[in-house]
Amino acid sequence: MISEKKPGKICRYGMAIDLDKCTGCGACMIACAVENNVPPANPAATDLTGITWLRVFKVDNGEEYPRKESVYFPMMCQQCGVETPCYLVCPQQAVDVDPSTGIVFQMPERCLGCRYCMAACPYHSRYFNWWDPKWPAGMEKTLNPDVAPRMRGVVEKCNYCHGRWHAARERAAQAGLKDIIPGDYVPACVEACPAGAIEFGDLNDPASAPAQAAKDPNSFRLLATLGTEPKVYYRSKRPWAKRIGDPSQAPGSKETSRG
Amino acid sequence: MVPILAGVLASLCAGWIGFPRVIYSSRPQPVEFSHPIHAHKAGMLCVDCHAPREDGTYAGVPPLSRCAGCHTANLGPTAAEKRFIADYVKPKREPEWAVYARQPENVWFSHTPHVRVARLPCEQCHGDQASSDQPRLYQEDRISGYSRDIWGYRTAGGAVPGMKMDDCIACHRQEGLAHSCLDCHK
Amino acid sequence: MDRRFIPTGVARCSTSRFLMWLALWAALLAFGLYSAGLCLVEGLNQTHMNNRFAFGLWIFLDLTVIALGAGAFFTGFLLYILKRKELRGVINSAVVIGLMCYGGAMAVLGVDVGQPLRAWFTFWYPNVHSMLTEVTFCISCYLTVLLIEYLPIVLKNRKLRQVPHFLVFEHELHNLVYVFAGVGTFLSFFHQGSLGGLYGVLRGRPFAFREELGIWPTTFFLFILSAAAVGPSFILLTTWLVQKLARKPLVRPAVFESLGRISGLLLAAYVLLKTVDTIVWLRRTTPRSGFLPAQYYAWKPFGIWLLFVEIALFLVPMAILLIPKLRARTAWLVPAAAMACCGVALNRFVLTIQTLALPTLSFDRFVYYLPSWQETGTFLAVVAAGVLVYSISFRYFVLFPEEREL
Amino acid sequence: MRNTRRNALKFIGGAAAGALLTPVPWRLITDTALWSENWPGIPRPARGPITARFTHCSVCPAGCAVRARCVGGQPVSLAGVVGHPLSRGGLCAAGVAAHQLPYHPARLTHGPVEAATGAIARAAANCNPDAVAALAACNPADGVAVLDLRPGRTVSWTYRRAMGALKNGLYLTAGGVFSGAAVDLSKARTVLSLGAPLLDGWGTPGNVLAARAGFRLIQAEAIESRTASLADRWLRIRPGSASALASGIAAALKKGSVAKAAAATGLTQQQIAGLADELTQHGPALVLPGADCPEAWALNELAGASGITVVARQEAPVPEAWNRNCAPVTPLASVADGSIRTLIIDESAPADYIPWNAIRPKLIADNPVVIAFTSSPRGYARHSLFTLPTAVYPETLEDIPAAIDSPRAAFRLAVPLVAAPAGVVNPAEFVARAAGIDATSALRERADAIRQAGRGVLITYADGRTRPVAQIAPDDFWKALNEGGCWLDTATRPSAPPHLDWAGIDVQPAESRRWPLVAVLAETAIAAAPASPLMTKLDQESNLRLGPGTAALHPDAARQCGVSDGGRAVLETALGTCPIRVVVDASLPPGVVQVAAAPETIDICGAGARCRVLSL
Repeated sequence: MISEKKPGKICRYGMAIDLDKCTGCGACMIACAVENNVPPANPAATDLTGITWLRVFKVDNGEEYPRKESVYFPMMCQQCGVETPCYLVCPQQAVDVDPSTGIVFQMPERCLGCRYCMAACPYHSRYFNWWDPKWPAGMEKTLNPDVAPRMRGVVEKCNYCHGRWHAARERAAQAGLKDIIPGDYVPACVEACPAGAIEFGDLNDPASAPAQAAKDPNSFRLLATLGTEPKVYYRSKRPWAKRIGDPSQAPGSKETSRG
Repeated sequence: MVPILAGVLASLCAGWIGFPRVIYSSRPQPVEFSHPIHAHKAGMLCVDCHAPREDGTYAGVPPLSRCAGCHTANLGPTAAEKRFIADYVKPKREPEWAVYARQPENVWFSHTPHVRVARLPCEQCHGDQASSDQPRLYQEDRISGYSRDIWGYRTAGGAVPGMKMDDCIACHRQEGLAHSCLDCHK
Repeated sequence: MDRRFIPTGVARCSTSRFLMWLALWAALLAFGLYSAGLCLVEGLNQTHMNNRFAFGLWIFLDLTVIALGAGAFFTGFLLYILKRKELRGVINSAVVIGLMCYGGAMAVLGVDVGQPLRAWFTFWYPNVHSMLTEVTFCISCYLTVLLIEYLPIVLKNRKLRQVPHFLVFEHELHNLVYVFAGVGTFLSFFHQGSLGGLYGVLRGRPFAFREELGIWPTTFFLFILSAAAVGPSFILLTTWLVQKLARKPLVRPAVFESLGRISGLLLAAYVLLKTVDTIVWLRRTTPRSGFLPAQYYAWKPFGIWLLFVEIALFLVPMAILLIPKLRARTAWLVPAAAMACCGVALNRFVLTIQTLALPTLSFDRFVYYLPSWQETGTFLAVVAAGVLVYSISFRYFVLFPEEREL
Repeated sequence: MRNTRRNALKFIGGAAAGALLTPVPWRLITDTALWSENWPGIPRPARGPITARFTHCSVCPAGCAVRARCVGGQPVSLAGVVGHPLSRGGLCAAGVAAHQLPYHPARLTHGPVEAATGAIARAAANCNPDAVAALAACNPADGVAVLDLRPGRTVSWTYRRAMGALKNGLYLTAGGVFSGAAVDLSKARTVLSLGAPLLDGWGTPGNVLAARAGFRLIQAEAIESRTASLADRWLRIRPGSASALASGIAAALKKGSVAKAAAATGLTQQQIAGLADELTQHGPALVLPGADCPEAWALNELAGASGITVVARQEAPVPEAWNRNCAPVTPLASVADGSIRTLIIDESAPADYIPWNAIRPKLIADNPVVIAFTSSPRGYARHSLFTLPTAVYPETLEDIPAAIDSPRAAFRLAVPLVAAPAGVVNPAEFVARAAGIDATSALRERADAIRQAGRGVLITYADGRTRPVAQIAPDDFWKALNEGGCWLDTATRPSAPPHLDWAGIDVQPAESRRWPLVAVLAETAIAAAPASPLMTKLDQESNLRLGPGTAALHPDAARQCGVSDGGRAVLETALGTCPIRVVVDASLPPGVVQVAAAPETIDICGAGARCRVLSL
């Protein structure tokens, strides 16, 4: 970061995701790709080489019918608050954490594509551009001017739709304000979710949904035991679903089914 | 010893005098536009042509329609104007202006906070254009493709303040506005 | 016809045979360069790496060759700093091997990154928290040192010695060799360590994450030790191999003896510390991060057997190398050295590949990875280049000063 | 200084050393690094004034309200309209990226018009109406028909008027049990879905989700579909036994025997009886039939849902004049075989795809003329003689009638956000001119008729206001509809839907050796039209959905068929074959192959068809 001096409001943006509400429709994934100028898949791409800043998994309790239960699990960068693994390992400061928003950001133009950050990320929520980005002829007209398209050979990931943060700041400036108008900055997935399963807000504001979720006994964070203070809270009333975030479940020896 | 020194000298000359000339490709602006004539003779203000949108964002280089508003026919005797009318106004062809200050794609810049909130005068970043009787050559780095104003050595005589990242950071630091790279990068 | 260049007093095979030998490896090199070119031009989609296996064969190669190449600095350290004169017989050879290993590693890293044109950013905008920054700085510095150490060997060539300036220069360099050895040792210790740290700091990958001593994870020190231990073994191995190929003794048996003993002693130290570290890791570090040690070995083919094989690959050679009777016999010595080298290779493999293969999330799945032919080709290019340079050096320069007397 | 080799070398050495003291090397490595920021192939997003525009999504019959973020007039992202009474601010995955449809690589922009076949070809090329009229009139014995996949639109009325004007013109719809009926989910307390994708794009997604909290959902289905996994209770029945279950429930409601049904479905008699009880005791109930058991719709009548949760579909008022001399609505099924010579299929507004084998018999045997209006090569374009390219959302101006889950009539417009490419044909204009009627201002006339009726309210999105229509001037009404507004009828007293006779149900034939598997169509919501290329995020770059051309099998079934994950294979039914890519999925029952719904697959396997998978 450039300076420790932090004028204006200090936020810690986070998310609260209600697994009991998510229907796995995938609107959030598409909205995310549209918002952030993520290109359609290369014909050769798979779910291991594609780019999905936000990915919805289907997770079940490993039981058989009729006891079988499933939830849909939206996964994006968990925006680790301390000991941010990717931020610490990047050799040339291509990953930055904004002290005024807590957002972990990848700067593609600085990235040399060593992928050390991907090895460091426990959530596999960083994606590498294995191919040159390509849009069908004419479709580049629909690109979002607030987000810079990436080039081949760099890493990218969810940054809470940082372009929208910029836009919100500009709108604040129109009103002559220095700080973003609360509620004016909302990531695309939150806006797109027809079930209202994803909520977004400032963890420093006790009234915000994530701050509430942080206190909710039904909510958990992924791999919280690693001590990286992720800022995405998941919530479910199903007891087995609450254990999804617990790494000791990790062998997941059950044969994973298609989402 | 002599040949060695000769070699050093040769590359010093080439590197410091020749190279800066070679690395940039230059091209003139399509129209010999004179700010002073418009500013002083016609007594116009910057915002008369470079008007921001109502939301404060910069509307870009004024379109031909803005010029054609007055320049329906020759207003003056100059050959430049004759050419302008003939080449652009009559055939309704937009002049392909080269923008000195065009930032790289990964820079998120908005005039709104700088003009509305910080109340910076245009000159602070763009320099005193009103006195430039002849538009400067537009110089572009041959390899990186960036304008000389935003990337490279100071332009001739430093008449124009730089618009490089360092210049932005310097001001933001001074104002205590600098958080991180994310302030301006997208 | 190249007799004029071959050092006096040594016999070398005929030019034609030598050229045939070169052609063989040159072909392999060409294929490898083509593969590497594909990866650079078409992009890394040419490999079978993916978002889960962000690193693959190449990183494993880098870590391994650099561990093996440690023989260069460590022999130098023993010879010039600890004054173990008997090692003078292999020092030149060690330097060349080191140069090859480090050069190869750097070259592969250049292909491995997605935007090689920006690789130098690391020097300009370094992130001091990152182990990779440390690695990049140290390796590139040490590579320069190796080049400087390699220079006198080249300049000693019969033909080049005729240029008076070169002779003087070579002599000056030779006086400075202690300095370089010192610097090289320091740098090497440091980056062998940071290579270990590379994975030891990965808090998000509990399989690799280790407790910290000072500001460094334990793998930092373990890597230094394992590299120092295996380096001499590798020198031993290569020297023996060259002897076989050249069909004549190149060094005194005492050299093997001494290399073996050093290797054995250090292996012992390594095994001891590694054991302690493994216990701390399984009993303390892992539970703290919320994982169960059992998970690490729940996924086939990476069963617990891998751990035992790794232990065996260090224990057995250690035993052999520490027992003078066995050590004295080549039939025991060489296989032991080979095992030690395999051991360090496996250790690097486990830390790189297995770490990435293991899922961290409860709904995660185990991912398989097999390198593509382009990856393998690039890998082979490094080997081929190494053999080529070594062969040429062996033919025209004095890699084994004692060769004449034997 | 003598010009010797040594001096030359010295000079070069000096030059090399000197170069390091100049900016040259440093500037070059920096520039090349910067070049990698904008090397060829990286697109530059256009900049411009950012505005919000409103429209309605016409990708499916739901017609969700859309707020488009436009840059210089070009939509760059879509979102729902928060608080909308029908779509509740929701958009589905396909709708969110629908602004990219005009740039779909597979889109038809100039149709493969067959020049050889004289008149109609010219008609297609320059939209010359006389040709079609002549063609229709040429042989009084044979008819010309329009097949409308999305009835109830103003365009539909244009077709009816045109066909009425033409000699023996026919206006055809898919028909089916849903036609003329609507459901009111807000009133339902218990919903029994026999494999209907209720929570996976059925009806208006936003509306279904909003009502979800109010009812208990029981999903009877062979596979754990998205809806099944989200339902309050999932009853796993035998593949293809939904009809049997329906008949069982019917029997139970009539206090008959359910033994036969129990045997067929694999459920216990108690379970089936229990379902019947739930429908009657925890009412109001609603039964939603899946594609393979439409007749189960009649259960609603038995369960006393008629007039409460199941009502007659309301339609917005139409000008009086239109009702005079307009062709009646004829269900496709009721047309005599071999009676249509010229068939015009309007596929421009995608809806449920009718398998070709249901259409072909209705055409005369030898060289019938089929004209398809579509933007996709995947649908009827494969069967038509002439394919006329049409505009796609968001290029079109058309209205969207109330969806099946809206008991109130509604009128909303999909307005053009981008210009249609040259060479596309407007189906309504084409048909109208062919019939010699004028329908250019049909939409406006309809709007005026609605305004005149004076019922209902106008909701405007920009200001979020709701006003009675009666207070609005006709011009303002029309303007509001075009700038983002929706007319909603006042809640009229719900009338019962058309009575549906209980048909005796034939239980699926027992397993046959030849056809060991039952085909279950998946992803039916977005099957009709090609969706944005970005949908690869859902099927190719993740495994959230079944991608086009793929079929999922249980590992055992795959082993029996000799196919493996990711392998190529052929799906064969009694009706034909189509190539598929195999996905192995342990969560499926062994007897099922889950096929991604698409015209190609729907053509060969209707719902619950028996099939087999052959490896290549």
